[in-house]
Amino acid sequence: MNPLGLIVLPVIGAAAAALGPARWAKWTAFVASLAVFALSVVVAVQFPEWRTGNYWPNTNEGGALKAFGVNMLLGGDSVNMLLLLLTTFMMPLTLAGSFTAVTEREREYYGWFMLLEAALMLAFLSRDLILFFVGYEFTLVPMYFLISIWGGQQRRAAAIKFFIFTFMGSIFTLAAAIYVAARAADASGAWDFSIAGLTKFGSESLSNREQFWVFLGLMAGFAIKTPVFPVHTWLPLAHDQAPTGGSVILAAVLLKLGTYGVYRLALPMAPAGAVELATFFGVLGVLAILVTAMVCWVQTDAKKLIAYSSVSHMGFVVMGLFAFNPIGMQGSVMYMVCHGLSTGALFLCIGMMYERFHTKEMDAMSGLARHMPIWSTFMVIFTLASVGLPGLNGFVGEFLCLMGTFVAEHDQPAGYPGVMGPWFAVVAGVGLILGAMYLLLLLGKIVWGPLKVPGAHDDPHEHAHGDKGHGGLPRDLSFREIAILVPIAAACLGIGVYPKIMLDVTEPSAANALVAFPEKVNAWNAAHGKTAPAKVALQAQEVSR
Amino acid sequence: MTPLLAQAGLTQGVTVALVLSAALFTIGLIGFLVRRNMILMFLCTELMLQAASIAFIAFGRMREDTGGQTFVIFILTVAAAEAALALGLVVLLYRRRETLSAEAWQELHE
Amino acid sequence: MTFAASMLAHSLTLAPGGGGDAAHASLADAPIVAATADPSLAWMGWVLALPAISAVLCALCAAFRVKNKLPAICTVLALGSAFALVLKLYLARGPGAAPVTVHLWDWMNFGWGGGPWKSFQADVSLYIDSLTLLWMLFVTGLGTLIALYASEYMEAERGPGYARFFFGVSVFLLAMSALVMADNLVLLYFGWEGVGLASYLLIGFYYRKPSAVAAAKKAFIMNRVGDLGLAVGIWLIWVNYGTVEFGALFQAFDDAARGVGGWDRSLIPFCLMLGAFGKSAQLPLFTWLPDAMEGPTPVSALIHAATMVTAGVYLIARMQPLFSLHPDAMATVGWIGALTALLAATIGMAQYDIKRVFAYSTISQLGYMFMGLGVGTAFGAAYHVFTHAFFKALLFLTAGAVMHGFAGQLDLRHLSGLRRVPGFRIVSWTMLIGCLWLSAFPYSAGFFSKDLILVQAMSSPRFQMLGWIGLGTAALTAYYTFRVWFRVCAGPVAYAPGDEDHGHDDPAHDAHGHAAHGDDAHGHDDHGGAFHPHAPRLAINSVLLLICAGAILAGVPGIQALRGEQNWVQEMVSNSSAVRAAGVDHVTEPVAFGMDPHKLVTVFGTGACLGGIAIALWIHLLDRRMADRLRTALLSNGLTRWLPTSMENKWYVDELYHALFRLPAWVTSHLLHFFDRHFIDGLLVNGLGRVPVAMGRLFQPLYNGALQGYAGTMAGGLVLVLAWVAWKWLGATGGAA
Amino acid sequence: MSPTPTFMNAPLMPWYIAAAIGAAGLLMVLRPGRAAMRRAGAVIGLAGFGLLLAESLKLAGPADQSISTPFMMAFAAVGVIGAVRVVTHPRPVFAAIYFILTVLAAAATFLVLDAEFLAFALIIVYAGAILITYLFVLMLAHQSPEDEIGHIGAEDYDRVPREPFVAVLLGFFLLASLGSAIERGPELARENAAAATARLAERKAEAAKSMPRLTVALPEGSNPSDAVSNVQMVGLDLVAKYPASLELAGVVLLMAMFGAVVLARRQIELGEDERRKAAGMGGMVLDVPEHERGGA
Repeated sequence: MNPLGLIVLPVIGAAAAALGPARWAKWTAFVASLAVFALSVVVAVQFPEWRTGNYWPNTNEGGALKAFGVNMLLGGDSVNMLLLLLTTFMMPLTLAGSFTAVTEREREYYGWFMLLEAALMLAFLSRDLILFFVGYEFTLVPMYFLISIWGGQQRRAAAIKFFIFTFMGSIFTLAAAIYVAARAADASGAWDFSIAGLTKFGSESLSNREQFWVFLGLMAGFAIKTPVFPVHTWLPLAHDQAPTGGSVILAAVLLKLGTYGVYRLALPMAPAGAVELATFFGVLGVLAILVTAMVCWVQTDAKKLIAYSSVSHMGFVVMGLFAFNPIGMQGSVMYMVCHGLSTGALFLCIGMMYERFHTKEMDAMSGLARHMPIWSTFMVIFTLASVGLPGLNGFVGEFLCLMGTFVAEHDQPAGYPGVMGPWFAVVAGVGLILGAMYLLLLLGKIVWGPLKVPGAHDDPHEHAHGDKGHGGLPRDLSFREIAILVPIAAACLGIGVYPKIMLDVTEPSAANALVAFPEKVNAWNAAHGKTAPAKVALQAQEVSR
Repeated sequence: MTPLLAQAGLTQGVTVALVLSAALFTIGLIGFLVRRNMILMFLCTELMLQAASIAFIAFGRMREDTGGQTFVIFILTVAAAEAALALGLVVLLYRRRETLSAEAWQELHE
Repeated sequence: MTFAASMLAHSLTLAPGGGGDAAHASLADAPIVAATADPSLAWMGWVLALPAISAVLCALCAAFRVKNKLPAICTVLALGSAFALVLKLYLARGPGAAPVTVHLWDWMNFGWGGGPWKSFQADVSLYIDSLTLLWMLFVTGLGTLIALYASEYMEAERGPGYARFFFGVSVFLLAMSALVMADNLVLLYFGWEGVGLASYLLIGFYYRKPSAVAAAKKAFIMNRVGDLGLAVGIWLIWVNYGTVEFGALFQAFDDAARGVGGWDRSLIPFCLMLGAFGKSAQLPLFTWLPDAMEGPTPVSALIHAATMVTAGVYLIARMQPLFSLHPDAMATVGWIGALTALLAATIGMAQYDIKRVFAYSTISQLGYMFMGLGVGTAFGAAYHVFTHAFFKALLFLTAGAVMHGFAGQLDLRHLSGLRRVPGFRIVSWTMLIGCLWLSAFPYSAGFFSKDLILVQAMSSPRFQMLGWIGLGTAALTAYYTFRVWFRVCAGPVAYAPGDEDHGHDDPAHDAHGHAAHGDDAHGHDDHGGAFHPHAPRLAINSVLLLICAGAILAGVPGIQALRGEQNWVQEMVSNSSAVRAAGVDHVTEPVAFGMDPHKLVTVFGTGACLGGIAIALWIHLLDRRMADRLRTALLSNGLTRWLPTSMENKWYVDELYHALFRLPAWVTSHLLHFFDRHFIDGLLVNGLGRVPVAMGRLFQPLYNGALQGYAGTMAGGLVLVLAWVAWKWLGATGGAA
Repeated sequence: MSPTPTFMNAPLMPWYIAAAIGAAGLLMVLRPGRAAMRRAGAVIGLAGFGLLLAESLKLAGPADQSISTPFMMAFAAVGVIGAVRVVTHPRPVFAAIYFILTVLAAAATFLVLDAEFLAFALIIVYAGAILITYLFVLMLAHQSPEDEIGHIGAEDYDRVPREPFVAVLLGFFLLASLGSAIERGPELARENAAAATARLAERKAEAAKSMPRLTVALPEGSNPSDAVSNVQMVGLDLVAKYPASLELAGVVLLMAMFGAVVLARRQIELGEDERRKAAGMGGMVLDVPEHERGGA
């Protein structure tokens, strides 16, 4: 089974949607994305390396693009597969969610969407750095058009800011990657951009100083994409202005490109640099969690609130990644997937509401539980998933990320020392409280309270009579909309109840990503005077008893 | 100490040709910048093409390679084509504004 | 009266049994029996599954707009079956069996080597010992009864709201069962937050009332503060002991008792404590519970009186092996409990809303339980939890019946003489039982359980102060409890209907009658004519009687304990992880006033109870205007004015938290928002974006459309490149040449 | 010599100075009016150029018998004078004629540099065809041969140079950099003259083999490759080495011809209605801005 089909099929879908008749475009794209999902499921079922952390297919055949060390190497390990499935799962739902929202220039809209999927597939499937970068950067183009054509009032500004901001960071990422490749080429005599090879070279052969700069360069792009706290300001704007489908994919998948990059490239390629900068990024993660959570709390626009909450949530992922232990690492991979589901679904919900009322102002509405009970039910479910309620998906990732941070001390006996430690986790843990504060504020303002429907003039009960709401949509969710949200809700609940299925498959991959770390962390800690392994000795003694 | 140019096999004649080429190119550039007449600006670019041709010939002579001369033929071709098109355009522009001054078309910069 | 009290004390102190002493001595460092895995008990998983199924069915009922009582039937059946299962297990095992674990399925379970510190194992598995069973028995039993009660109480909501209510109850039972039966701290955390969710959903049941929404949010967020403490505690435990499973932890604690611990080990109980205080509404985090009374009354009875709020007690009892290693933590628990008990009682004295009075009494009684844990009698605490569950549920259910009958009227100034109102006789008399039990009337179950705690406190010189606080609180408790009963049930018949406005989920329902806002809460209320109280019917009355019987029977173990016989509550506690605090110290030498602790508590406890009741009788029944006069007198005196003012305003704790936390957070958030928008985004990001624009402006004159400008730039660039290249060569080879 | 030369101690310092002198002279020539000043400028400029030549000769190798240095220098001087006049002459027609002078000088240097074919091709194509076109167009454009003041045919925009100082400064830097390049550039080649000569002989022999007819009349004992002329070499190069480029050049010329024809066609100004009719859009309203409608 060649995963190339996963890239080609969306491209074909894009072409079919863009070239076919306008009234078929959405169905073409929807069917194509369903086919991609089916194909990805087939690939996932055939994927033999779920429990090993190996890449599959693991050939070194160059394929058609063999030039300058760029190989058409496709494949992935279990984490790639998870993110791939997340993408293909969310894509048909997102497209179906756009059926009534997008009524003009449909062919372009759905064409761009399928191209976006192709680019994402390429990014998640490539085992070659340049290929990854091509996919990574190409996502910007469809997204740029999606925002700037189908967006809100300030769509131009938002699209430009999104494009330039993220692109600017990516330049440094590319530069750092090419530096590593060039050094590797110097050493071996031939260019080779394979991620595995460069990772091995980078972690083993680069000096600490080089790794520091390489890591900083790689993070420049990934941190902006993630986004990490001070470079996050493109996200609320882009989310706010993007059409619903764009927001969903942006939150669900595009942001994961950043953290995936950290996970797959930045950390393993420059471990010494990562260790050197872990405290810095840990502080940024804490700031992201707290500051943006507080900013969320004073938002008046529902979509902006969720956009800021994305920044806050991605802060947990960053913390988990920089914990340098399997707990945090697996927690952040979990959280990537789970955040994609719950926040994507929240954007879908807000979009459905927006289609009916044409406003996202929280003060304009209230008590919709009475007006739209089904919608409210889903809203509550996804909000609670986002809050991190145990039993739903958000909890596992959040808990493990924070726990990973907590145990990331220099002398902890898990075999994976870290540089952060309890204080980071405790301070970031305040984010749990703040998260509940702003998300319940959202619920309290929109879902609960006395009924107030935007656009209804005097009598709030006027609309209770008609079955039809605004824009030809039913008052509450239509069957199509319910069918979109139910699979996501089921996935949220499923992951929350049985996360083992994901923890098992991320385990070996996380171990691979961490292989260089204990040694580097110990070296760093020793250089910073943190050598007393008192607790380790003590606990070893207790274990032996 | 052997003169630097001599080390590379540059004889006096070739050196003079290269200096001429440099001077012509520079003068052509200056001419392009100081002239306002569109036709003369084109003429100055021709001057720069001349300079390039001389350099080609000189280096070809230095390396005893006729490739330089062959290239000059192509330069001639390009110059001829350019002259035909550019002059056509200039005439067109002149008919619109009744002047050859390049500044008459300054508002095109948007 | 004094004579009677001393007689009582005499008769009760005759036999503080020697057997108890022996049993206690053997308990002091009794090992915790290691748990064994018992896959044959996998059917206990149904205790979790049944509420889950019921929740799903209720959700389906809501989705399909079922208008009948199907959700209630599902829930009652499911909870009843769960109770039957628990009972079956209890009968099969008896109170003294060794703990077992039942693995259901893997949950958060992964590792990088295996063994402590090399793996993280938090599965959905059950740890069943007698403490679990004790809790499960009253959780599922009371859950079933209260669900039955609610099936009638919530009738007016039939439709989606009805299903939503029973969905919440089912979710609560699921989460509470998981909390109590969890075999690891993370599953406990699941239950911990799950009950918080159920509480959130049910407090906000009448979601059209902004106050209910606010109360729900407040409850969830304050619980989250505690949950953070619990989470930090869990992490600390893993860091220090390498596991979060109770079985392994208890062994590790035993080892640790001999070993040395770092400073962070002694922090663990304080973190767990924070969680417990949040859930059980103790001193720093208690203000959510009174507000939670916005929920329907069965919810108040079940969640906010009988079961959920005792989760904190359960946690500390469960982690007793850890707490017993840290005397400071134990003392903190005791002091917090005692202070909360006193503070809540003072507030409860000045409230007019019946449910709020009972809410503060709940906080106060929970304070007693924590005091019991702190002074070292998990048995007393657990027993108090047990008795309190019955009599407090009873009180809330009677309050609910009143509320139900009088259109939401709960102000004790507008209700009087209910025992003479037709149909309210059972309510009045069961309420009297509840009040007597709450005020620890001698020979009531509440008396025995409170007695155990106070005796333990008095026995230890360290905690004697707590004992006195507890006794003082007991007097206040008796006063405010009977203040309610004398006001509401006794005296001449007089009442005014409330203005109850239940939210309805059913849109068709409000399609016709919302012009007159809120009077259709009870469709049969005769709004135009005289108000007729709506007497409770079979379900409510039978549940009241059943729980009343339970409350009376709950005293049996207390009598046994007094007589030194082994009683089943003590047996159950002593066969659990709380074994080290399963007994009560019986110091026989006098500690104060020449009396040994037991006699001291009996005499003073009885006195406090009777004194409180007497004062209540005087100023709230015999001379009702006396209370107002007293209040006016206190208010008119500048020196005492603070007392009623503060008590009525709940000691301004809400305002204090607002000023200390919410307001600064609000201001900071706005500042940060401003900072984010205008400094980070505006100045840094957009500013950086303007740099190229500004540079463009700088060079713009070159691009004014004149051809030469462009050419000049081009040439300039060419020159720069050429110069750079030449300079490089000059630098590289010029020296050598 | 210092291993890390700075600008001041660079070996090219005299070259820079010479270039500066030349630039100053050119600047003086460029200023309109003040004939004396311009003459002085011409002298200074020429002196600068002479200095340039002298300086470069110091660096250069020995004189080559086949290239006459004095001739080269004379032609160079003529070419530069012509070029300067192209740049400075106020009357476009004269400027074009001076350009012919430069072309002639360049052709002469070609001759000296053994590129006979190119020398004549240059004269024929440049001076004969291209420059005549320029002159033709110039004359077409300039209908006023004389005005009252006496500046014959000189429009203002021809008389007043545009930003001469900046332009000359730029030119100076360019020349200075070019000097460095001339001096240093050949080092990259690192090829001595002998090797080049040998290669030429080899190529000539090859050419001789491929053109046996031409070697028939050679006197006995002479090397057939000596008879291979410059024209033959260039021709062989064109058809044997760069045939594709040759074809492309043809295409370029063809396209240029098309372009010229199209541009010329546009000069037939039609009225708006006629244009519409021609475009088959008789009834439509076109929103054409005023200045777009042609200068008729």
